[in-house]
Amino acid sequence: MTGVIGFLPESVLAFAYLIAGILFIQGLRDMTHPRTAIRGNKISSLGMAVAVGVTMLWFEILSPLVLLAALVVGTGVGTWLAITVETTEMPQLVGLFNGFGGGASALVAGAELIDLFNQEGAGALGADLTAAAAVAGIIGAITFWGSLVAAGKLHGVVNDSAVRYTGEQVVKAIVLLTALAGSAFLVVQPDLFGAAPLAGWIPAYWFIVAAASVLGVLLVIPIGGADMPVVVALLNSYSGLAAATTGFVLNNTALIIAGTLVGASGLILTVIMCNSMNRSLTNVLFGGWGEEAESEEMEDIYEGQIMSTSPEEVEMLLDTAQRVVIVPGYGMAVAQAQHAVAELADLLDENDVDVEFGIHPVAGRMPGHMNVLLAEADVSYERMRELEEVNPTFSQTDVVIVTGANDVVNPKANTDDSSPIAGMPVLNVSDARTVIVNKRSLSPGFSGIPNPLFAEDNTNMLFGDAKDSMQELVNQYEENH
Amino acid sequence: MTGVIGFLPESVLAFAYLIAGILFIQGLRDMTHPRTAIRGNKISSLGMAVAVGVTMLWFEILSPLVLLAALVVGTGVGTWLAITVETTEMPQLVGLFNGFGGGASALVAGAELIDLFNQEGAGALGADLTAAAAVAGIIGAITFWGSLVAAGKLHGVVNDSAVRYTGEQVVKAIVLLTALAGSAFLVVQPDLFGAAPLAGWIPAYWFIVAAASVLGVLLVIPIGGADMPVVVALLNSYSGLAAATTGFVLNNTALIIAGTLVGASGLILTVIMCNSMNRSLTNVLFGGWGEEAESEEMEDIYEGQIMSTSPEEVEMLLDTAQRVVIVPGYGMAVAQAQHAVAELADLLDENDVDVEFGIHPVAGRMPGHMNVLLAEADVSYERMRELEEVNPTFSQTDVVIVTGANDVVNPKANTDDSSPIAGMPVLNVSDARTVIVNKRSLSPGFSGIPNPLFAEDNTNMLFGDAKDSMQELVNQYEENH
Amino acid sequence: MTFVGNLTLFVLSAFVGYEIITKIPTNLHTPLMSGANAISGITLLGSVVVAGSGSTTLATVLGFLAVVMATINVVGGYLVSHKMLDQFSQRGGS
Amino acid sequence: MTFVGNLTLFVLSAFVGYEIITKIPTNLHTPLMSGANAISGITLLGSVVVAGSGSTTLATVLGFLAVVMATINVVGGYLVSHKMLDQFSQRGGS
Ligand SMILES: NC(=O)c1ccc[n+]([C@@H]2O[C@H](COP(=O)([O-])OP(=O)(O)OC[C@H]3O[C@@H](n4cnc5c(N)ncnc54)[C@H](OP(=O)(O)O)[C@@H]3O)[C@@H](O)[C@H]2O)c1
Ligand SMILES: NC(=O)c1ccc[n+]([C@@H]2O[C@H](COP(=O)([O-])OP(=O)(O)OC[C@H]3O[C@@H](n4cnc5c(N)ncnc54)[C@H](OP(=O)(O)O)[C@@H]3O)[C@@H](O)[C@H]2O)c1
Repeated sequence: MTGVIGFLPESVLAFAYLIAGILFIQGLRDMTHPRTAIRGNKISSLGMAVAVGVTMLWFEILSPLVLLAALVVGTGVGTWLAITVETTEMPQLVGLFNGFGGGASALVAGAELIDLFNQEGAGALGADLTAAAAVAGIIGAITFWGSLVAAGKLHGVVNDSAVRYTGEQVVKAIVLLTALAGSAFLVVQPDLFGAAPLAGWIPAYWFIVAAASVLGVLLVIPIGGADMPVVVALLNSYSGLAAATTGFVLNNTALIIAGTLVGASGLILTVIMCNSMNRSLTNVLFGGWGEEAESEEMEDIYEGQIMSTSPEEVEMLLDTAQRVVIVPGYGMAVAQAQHAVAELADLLDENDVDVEFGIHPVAGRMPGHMNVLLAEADVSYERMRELEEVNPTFSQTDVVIVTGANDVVNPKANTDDSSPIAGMPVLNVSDARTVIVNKRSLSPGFSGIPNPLFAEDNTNMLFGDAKDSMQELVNQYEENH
Repeated sequence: MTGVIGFLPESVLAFAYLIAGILFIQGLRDMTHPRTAIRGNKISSLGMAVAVGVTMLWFEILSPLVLLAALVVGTGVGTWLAITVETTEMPQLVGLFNGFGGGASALVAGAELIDLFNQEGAGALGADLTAAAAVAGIIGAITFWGSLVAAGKLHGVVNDSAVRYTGEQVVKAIVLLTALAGSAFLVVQPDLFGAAPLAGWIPAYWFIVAAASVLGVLLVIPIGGADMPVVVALLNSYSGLAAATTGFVLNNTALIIAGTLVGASGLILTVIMCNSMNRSLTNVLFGGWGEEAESEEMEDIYEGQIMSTSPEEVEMLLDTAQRVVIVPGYGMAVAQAQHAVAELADLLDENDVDVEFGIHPVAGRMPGHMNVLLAEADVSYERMRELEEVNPTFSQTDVVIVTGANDVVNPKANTDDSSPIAGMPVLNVSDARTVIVNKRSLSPGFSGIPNPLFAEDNTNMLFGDAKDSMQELVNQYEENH
Repeated sequence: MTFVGNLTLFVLSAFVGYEIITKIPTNLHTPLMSGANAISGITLLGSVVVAGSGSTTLATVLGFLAVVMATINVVGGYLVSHKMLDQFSQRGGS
Repeated sequence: MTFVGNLTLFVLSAFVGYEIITKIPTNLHTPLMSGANAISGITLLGSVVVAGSGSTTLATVLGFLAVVMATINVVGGYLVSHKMLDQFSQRGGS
């Protein structure tokens, strides 16, 4: 049962997997700097190529055409999705890919069980194998369905509000217990339906997968759309840990190292996102907010306090400004306004205005979301300032243009201890002389709470779609300079 | 052949060693910050206690009294040395300890061979065992003797100049080859003198150790005293790698992890030291300088240009100064002047003078040497400034007091491309209004080259022992304030 | 390799991962997410073996689907990450 | 554990060591040197076994000497490191 180079000593395979592991680590190390990151990504993919290539040469491939076809189809679809995706759709695409990885784990564990059962009978399904298969099946199915729902919410094809119902936690617990009971059966008696015609399909395993699939949907449905990046990062971490677990069973170094690295990465990103929102992971997963936008309160705050402005007026303000800070948010991503914003910044710069971007760590829907969008629009790296850097400079700033951002500039985080975003560090834009807030309406941002910034004396609202408004501003500015 | 808990499954021992490894890593992680470093050191020593404790319980101890006696003696001597050492003598003590570690490796490998030979005959000495023993013996003996010579040079009991002779490299190569030839014999025919009465001593092994001992001395003798810290760090790295090698043979996780960590630490410290001196490792090990202090050139530079001053005059300068920077060097360590220097800084601070320490990364004879000394003298962490921080501030500084430093303030590094310290970053003290240089004479520092700083117009020499001069300065200042 | 041996690999990899990933700056977190996602497609190793050697039709079909999905994950993940990073490196260079 | 298994441990430990040690600031390098030195006394494990179980007098004597030397290295190294760090932490606290 050996492949082309399968006659070599076992240690050669282990060595190749070690090389792949080193390449993954080196790839991540290069990701610590924007200049080397692109090389790091290539090194990491080289590691994958080594691992997959050696595996194909090592093991006997009975049906090479099937394998080749699958690889070609997968590569084709993956490439097509990656090439055609809009930068604003990346969050959901990453979620979708993650789901596919989980789905593959669940399918392959099942196929392995079926294969062994049919070749060597139920006796071949030892407890360690079936236990590992159950873990792979549960985590894989949760990852697949959870990621699909998350991607759907991010893409707007699934209701993206937090769907809550009474007894929610109980329902989830029951489904989880069902999956675990199925796993116990699989481990104790893999040929549960030994005599039935479909015994060769290992029904106990698919029962587990079905239960876990339901669980995956149930877990993610109640979480609000804006928390999806946290969910995707966490599911990514799970799928890494599932790979590492499989590595334990197969004694496969590459799986252990790569899986653990992914597990660590997903977990760290999850924790970083939760921290920058000043929320606990439990709160994100089990107790989202978003349902309580009390409209009376909003009217109280906004009533008679809102001043709206026009692109012409903003242009005049910019005309006399020495220093301008642009604060982008989720709305810029939705409206795809990054190119217009970048053009505006360039124009200002040409006319000797000191212009910078103030980037909040959780602006948008993924960590670093704004950086990716602005980089796409050719904004130079040095012009993007992080929260700690830009906050002290607002008092020397003439005009702040907030475009499509809301929660990240909400002063309630500092002033109101009972608000759901209390304690989250925000950009203190109202320290500036004039604040222009560009959004389509007075509706709240992700957290669902009103924003007193809009009612402040030095704030002017520029209502409209971010892309249209920014483009209009660019046109006005160009006309007059 | 098992000890108290030796009946447990093998995996328990491996697990204990993994715990020890984790403790070592966590200990090092805590060393990344001064606040947690002391805890890190404790965690690391806990790891050692776990590893040694479990080992003692696991293996059969035929002569517990011998073992206990050895542990007691070792602990006693180690504690006594650590308690009685002066802070200035730390470099040589670290070197000495390192040597003992190497010596232990060499002895234990020999004892192991003798033991096996006497119990099970020459057949028990397989090639992997003898090869590992040879590696341990060679590295261990080199580390032992090399560290002893290095410690001796640092302590001043061994001639600390660079002892060079023609054919030096050839001699070393021959000795190395002799040791390697002995190793080959040991591996091929461990019972080389099978019939001789002393066969049980494994003479081939001790032959290797003897050759390696000679090599250890020969390698370090030609290196100048001031390069000893580099040598100690490198030997430390070697001894770590030797431990890791032994771990490969014994399949011992604790040895592999701990040894590799030490290997990395020693190597990184070595590289950092070489870089801050702007020299290559090869240059340090095989081509030291220090022999070429051309006295004519010195006279040329210094002739009629040297202004000397007195503590009284310096006190008057300090009286009107707003900002003072103190630059300590190796001489402060030799003179143990750190307490007097710290007192001076405190006095200045009390009188509202802005006072800081400018610390060059290779001032003294070990990395961080000055920091350790000043910390001992209660100087606060915030007052010690690194090269990059302090250099731009010299132009706003009224008085710089250089005490016992020489090479680290030599402007030749910037101006003269042919000088041996060319390219080494130095403290540009002459940007300050007045520079006071305190040393005993005009003799050169470690690099052996003259220092044009002494002849500059704004430099005044305060000749004398660092401790005496600083104490005198403190007395003067106290009298007048 | 024993269980403890595998556990040791896991612990060491976790330390490596933690030390490296906490060093990655915020603005690279989205590409990191996508790149890590691609690495988690390492389960492709298992899929390849099953798809290529499946003895029953069912196992082969499942293996085929698994390889397709895992490959999409790997190829797509790396390409998306590359696409994002490419935009950064153009900025970095200028 | 196989040779490649050990090699994997070595490589991962080297990455861990590199990442952590390059983070340690210059002013802690002398205590680090002394602490790393103490860790290298891990060869004490070997010495303990030999000294305790030596079958010949010679092996026992050699083992005894090895334990003495390794213990000096370990105990002395940690204590010296502690002594230096203690002075830093007093500063850090104030
Ligand atoms: N980045 C992450 O990793 C991450 C992860 C999870 C959660 N979150 C959460 O997401 C939020 C991010 O804050 P944010 O300030 O960026 O966004 P936000 O608070 O969600 O607000 C976005 C605003 O953009 C406006 N908008 C939407 N479409 C627009 C369009 N086409 N043109 C102009 N404006 C448009 C919306 O107002 P209108 O409808 O009135 O236009 C909305 O108020 C935070 O609450 C954060 O905790 C972030
Ligand atoms: N730190 C490290 O890790 C390390 C490692 C290896 C090599 N090094 C090398 O060591 C050198 C360090 O530079 P450095 O400026 O600190 O030292 P240095 O260049 O060696 O000069 C020390 C000066 O101190 C004076 N001195 C000696 N005893 C004294 C006493 N009791 N009172 C007052 N002055 C005394 C000496 O002059 P008098 O004899 O005239 O008094 C000597 O010129 C560099 O060349 C560096 O490359 C450092």
